[in-house]
Amino acid sequence: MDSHAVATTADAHGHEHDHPAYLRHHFVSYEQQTETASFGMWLFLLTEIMFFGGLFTAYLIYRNWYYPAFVAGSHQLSITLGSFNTLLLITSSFTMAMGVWSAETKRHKGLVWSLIATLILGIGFLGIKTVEYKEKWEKHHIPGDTFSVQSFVNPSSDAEAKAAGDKPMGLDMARKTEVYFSLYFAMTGMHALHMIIGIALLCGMLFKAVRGGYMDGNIAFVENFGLYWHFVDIVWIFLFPLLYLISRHQ
Amino acid sequence: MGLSPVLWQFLVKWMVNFAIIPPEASKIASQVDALLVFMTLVSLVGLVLVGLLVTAFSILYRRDRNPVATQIEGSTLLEATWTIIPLGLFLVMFVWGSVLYFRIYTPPPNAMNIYVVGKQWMWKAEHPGGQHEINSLHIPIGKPIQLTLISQDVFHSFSIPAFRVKREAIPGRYTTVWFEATTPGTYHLFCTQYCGTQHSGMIGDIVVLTPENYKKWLDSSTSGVSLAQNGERLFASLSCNACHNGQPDSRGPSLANVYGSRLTLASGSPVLVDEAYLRQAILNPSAHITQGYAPIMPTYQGQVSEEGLISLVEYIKNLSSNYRVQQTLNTTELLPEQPDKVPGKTNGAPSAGAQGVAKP
Amino acid sequence: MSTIVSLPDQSTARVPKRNYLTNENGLLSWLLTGDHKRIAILYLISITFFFFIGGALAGVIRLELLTPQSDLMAADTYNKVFTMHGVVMIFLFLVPSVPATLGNFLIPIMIGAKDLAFPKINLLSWYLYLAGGAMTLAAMITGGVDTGWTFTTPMSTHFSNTNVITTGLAIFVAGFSSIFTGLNFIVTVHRMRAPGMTWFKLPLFVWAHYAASILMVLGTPVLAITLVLVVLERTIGIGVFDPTKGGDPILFQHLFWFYSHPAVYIMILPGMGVISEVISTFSRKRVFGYTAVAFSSVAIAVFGFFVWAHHMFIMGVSNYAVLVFSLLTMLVAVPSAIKIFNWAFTLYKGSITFETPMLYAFGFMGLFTIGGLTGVFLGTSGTDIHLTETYFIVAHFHFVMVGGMLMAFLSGIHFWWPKMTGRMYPEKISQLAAVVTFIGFNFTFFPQFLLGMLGMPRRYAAYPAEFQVLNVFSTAGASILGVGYLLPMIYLVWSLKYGAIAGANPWQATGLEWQIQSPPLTENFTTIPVVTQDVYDYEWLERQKEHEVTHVG
Amino acid sequence: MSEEFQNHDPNSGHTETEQHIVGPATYGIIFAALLVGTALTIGASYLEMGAWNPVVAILIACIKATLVVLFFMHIKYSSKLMKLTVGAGLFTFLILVGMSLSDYISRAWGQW
Ligand code: HEA
Ligand code: HEA
Ligand code: HEC
Ligand code: CUA
Ligand SMILES: [Cu+2]
Repeated sequence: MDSHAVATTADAHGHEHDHPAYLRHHFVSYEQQTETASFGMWLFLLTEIMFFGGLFTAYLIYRNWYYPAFVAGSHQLSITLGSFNTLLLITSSFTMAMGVWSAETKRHKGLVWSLIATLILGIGFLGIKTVEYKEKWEKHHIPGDTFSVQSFVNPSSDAEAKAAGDKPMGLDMARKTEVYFSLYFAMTGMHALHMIIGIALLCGMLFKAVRGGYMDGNIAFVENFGLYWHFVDIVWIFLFPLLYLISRHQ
Repeated sequence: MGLSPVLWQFLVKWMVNFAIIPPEASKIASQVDALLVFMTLVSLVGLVLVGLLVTAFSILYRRDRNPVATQIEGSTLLEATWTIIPLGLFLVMFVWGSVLYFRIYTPPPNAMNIYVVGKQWMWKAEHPGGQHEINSLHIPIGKPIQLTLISQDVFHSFSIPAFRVKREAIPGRYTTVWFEATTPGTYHLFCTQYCGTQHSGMIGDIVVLTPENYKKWLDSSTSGVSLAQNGERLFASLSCNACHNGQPDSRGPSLANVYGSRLTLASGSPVLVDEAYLRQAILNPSAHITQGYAPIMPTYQGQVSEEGLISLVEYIKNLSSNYRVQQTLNTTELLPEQPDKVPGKTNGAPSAGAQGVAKP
Repeated sequence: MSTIVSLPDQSTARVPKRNYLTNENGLLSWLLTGDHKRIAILYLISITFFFFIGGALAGVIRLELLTPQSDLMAADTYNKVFTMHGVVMIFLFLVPSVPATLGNFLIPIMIGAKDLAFPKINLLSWYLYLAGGAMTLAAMITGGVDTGWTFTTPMSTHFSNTNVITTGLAIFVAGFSSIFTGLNFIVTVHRMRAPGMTWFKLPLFVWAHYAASILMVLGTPVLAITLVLVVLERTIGIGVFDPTKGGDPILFQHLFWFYSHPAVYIMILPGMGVISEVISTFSRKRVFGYTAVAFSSVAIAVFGFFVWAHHMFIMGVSNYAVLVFSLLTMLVAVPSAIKIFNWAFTLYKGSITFETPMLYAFGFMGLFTIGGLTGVFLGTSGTDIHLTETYFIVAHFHFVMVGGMLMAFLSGIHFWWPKMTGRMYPEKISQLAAVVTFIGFNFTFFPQFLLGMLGMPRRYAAYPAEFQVLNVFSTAGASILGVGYLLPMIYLVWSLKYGAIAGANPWQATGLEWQIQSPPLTENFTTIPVVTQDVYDYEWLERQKEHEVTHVG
Repeated sequence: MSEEFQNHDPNSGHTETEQHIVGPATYGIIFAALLVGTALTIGASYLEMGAWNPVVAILIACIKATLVVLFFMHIKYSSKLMKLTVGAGLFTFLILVGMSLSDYISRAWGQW
């Protein structure tokens, strides 16, 4: 019974070595456990890529079909708010990265403050998003029964369209802006949903960090949350030019 | 004890009528069947081969006969063989099948066009002469026939097993298929794409007639107004001729001979004007601006039904000079009131002045 | 006929007292378990439940089709029945069938690990599955759905007034269960292998699951977002798939089949893994061309992503795209052919016995070959025009899914039953069941090929009278098939109490799972094994014989 | 996804590699680069470049995303397996988008 897999001894758990309390029983070492967790996280992010992939496919097709509608729709979005939000999100990604670094180097204060900053920036992002959504709601740009093409067939009636110098659009093309806004809401909505989930997790993590958590070297959660947060950031890095910046010169 | 009489009756009927392939009633059918037979043979060979190997080895090397197995790693040569041979056979099928596919979906230029509109749950065919029929299609033998299909609601699929053809009717887009019937008779027409409650009721007959009988049928079921004539009325009543009047100063381009030509769009890309393009030009004009014209044409979305569009398309297709348009222009008020002849066997399709204006 | 079964002396043998089943007691110890083996059992019970629901619905379908008219029920009801049959069978039975039960149970043991990488996620995936199942049942009870399992738009978004939303969300939730299972497997295979367990010492079962997991992880999310869009379209009326708003209904098909074609390989690959193990064991031989079989699994997984539009040949995709997708379909068929021939040649110079798992495996080989080759008929664009949307397709996919995967599932359940429960199933009656299933199956589904050739459309509640004879055959066959499936249900339960004690390795198989006691301990291995022997190393096993396996509990 | 078995670690049950810690300096530089990238995208969208506008926008976004993946997400310092995993995700994503688009693009070529 030397080198093969036969259960011979009754020593069920093999507690001969001393391992940290957070090492799960089925792992050999802590390295194995963290590597496993981060690999799992990355696979999860792959599913997220594919999840957004469906939306991006739809976006690319309709953008090519209904380019004028997409331009006009895009002019309805505020570049200022969009850019500011991009700034917030990138900064939050940075603070999150700093948070991971603080945890790695066991800086308690650093971790707590980084997480707080990330939290505030994330909430700020959602706040601005809400403002933007609200404006769409008021202008009847939410797809569905109440959708109105007024801003596009008659741009002079609409401040944003006028500012962007839009020309009146044929009714048929104007109606296609509904496709644009469908995608806008589907994509930013899914993104916002991910932000909300992220913020919920962040709160829990902050709570633990404040009470001295993550200082014992068991920082897999912080690292993996960081991956998630950066991923959400990347999605936005693409959404911003695709949705806000279609043909601003005109 | 014997078989129950009911079952017996079945079996007899079955033995008498046993068929594994529907009748071959179109030119393409025998070609498709040739490929089917080829594939069946290859498959049988493959299946028998696998079956033989398994059975033979099971007999030869069962434990009773061969108590100790001989370990074999594998054999690159053998494995290459059974990679390459099936691959080769599959590729033959692919090439052969693709040739057929392109043949079935590329109508010859001289084909006679019949429009088919699918809706929950019936098929409506519109012959160029204005004959409408529902859940049936009368066609002559010996003449290539192209179907231009569209659906008014969900996906349907126009399937004629005896012809080995089938094509999806898609909402919002024309699709085409063609065939040339060879044998007079009545064949099944099925809707094969699941389309809701009465999907299995969306069936009908394909009636293949000799040319003489077809002519008789045409005459007996004509409503007196051809598709193009109906289109002409629509053209007038929707005031298309306000812009497309062929005058040098007209706001819209002349539509005479536009069908089949190549236009250059404002974006610079060329397009071939076919039925689908004409339909799009009416519904989504601003997506297809012709070079040199302002995007002023209004959309007719929601104002014309699919049947109406078909009439308009057919009218524009047949427009070889602007003479008719100008005539229409002068008599706009009169035309829509033109009395209808009593429709023949049009299955009670309503016959207003110009058919196809969408009801509010 | 001789047999390789070697059971311990029944008069002295006992099922080990300490094992994963007896380790803890009480309902909660099951509902909160992190043990992959217990979760596998939970899955086994739930998928069996759904299989019988799906099977009952199939029975209703066949009864309705006994006569040409829709006399048993209204067309509407029929539509709901086959939709539910498809949804339940695919998402709640076949997709989780082998991976979530046998895969869950065996993968950690086969690679010498104590558990899957993420036990809690594994449990979560079962709860998600249950939630999805419950929602499906709720949708079914409160009026059903009538869109077909393919949810074709705009039918599903605007024209059906049934429970599309509930069902869509149910599949969404069940989809995440499948994603988590796949994710867990990939991580486990990469990270948890025992020392010495290299990639090419992995059993082919593990390779097959690894390949299927790739498909689950990368394919399922696309279905998820597609369903979300369908639900949004129904609720608030966004216009991504709506032709009246400028959306393209064909885009839905692209996205749906981007998942659902790979999904058919999710459904078959784990079954192929089972067949590799079974054929090797009962012919006492290493699988012929191990590497080729392993790589062909991965090739199927990778190429599986390139062929989805072969479900849309007549739906208005561009003809050039048809050309490309048809060609790629031919390519993806080849790795399956490789596997079939490699299995056949595994028998060559083997020492073959014919226990139940092997009979099912033979059934698999024959039926899957037929199903696969008729798949090639459909992948050939010219003939697909005639055959698509007819009973030919119905026959094709039942041959691969029922004749292929279900046979493989039954094969695997019988094969590993002694390991999972510590007891043998009764051999004679189970061989009978295997034969009955095979006969019933052919009776049920072979006539459907003929029906399809003749042009009978699928999803028809009523059909022209001339098709009746073949339909009667099919219905008659289905009743035989039903008996064939009920039998194992009965005798397997019976064997839990009365079956012979199996001992650790009744089949004299080489996998690591056979080297530990049956049923295994909760922690699988008391010490992590160091793997030195090769995979399917029967000589190593012979050498081991003298150290007869003992049990711990 | 499919290739990683070729360069596996036979002892992957015991990966003992010490984790590389990325420090604030790197993060700072990347952060700055991302800000610059954002500014560039916005600027570029006001320039008239015809068909190049979307290309430039996507290109900058890709660069930004790559930076985030490599440094914020530590892929530059991770094992080959991780790199392959990211690559596999990207590849499948491109298959989904690319092969779907191939249908839409080639629809315009012929009468179909
Ligand atoms: C387990 C599930 C499963 C599997 C494994 C397969 C495998 C295959 N399927 Fe199937 N398929 C389905 C489940 C499956 N399918 C389902 C559910 C549908 C219908 C969905 C719906 O519309 O509801 C469907 C529909 C479907 C279609 C769409 C038809 C249509 O809608 O018009 C096509 C078209 O190409 C197709 C093709 C194939 C091919 C080429 C394979 C190949 O992978 C098969 C490869 C195998 C072999 C080829 C056999 C082995 C070969 C040999 C032993 C060699 C023989 C020797 C010689 C040739 C010498 N399938
Ligand atoms: C894993 C997948 C799977 C499995 C196992 C099966 C199993 C069976 N299927 Fe199914 N089937 C599908 C997947 C599957 N099917 C799918 C995806 C569709 C397409 C749906 C769609 O179009 O949307 C379909 C469609 C489909 C149709 C076509 C319907 C139509 O297009 O109109 C038919 C018709 O014969 C059919 C029959 C059967 C039969 C006879 C079985 C038999 O193998 C089942 C045998 C099992 C039993 C008979 C159970 C035994 C136990 C009992 C019977 C308990 C008794 C209890 C009571 C009666 C209360 N199936
Ligand atoms: C207000 C004027 C106007 C009216 C009314 C109008 N059109 Fe047009 N139409 C145009 C102009 C301008 C173009 C060219 C620019 C474009 O393609 O949009 C055009 C283009 C077309 C084309 C594309 C062919 C080509 O050469 O570009 C078709 C077909 C067409 N119109 C049909 C119709 C039909 C049918 C109607 C009535 C139902 C109609 N039009 C009503 C102005 C009009
Ligand atoms: Cu129309 Cu089915
Ligand atoms: Cu497929």
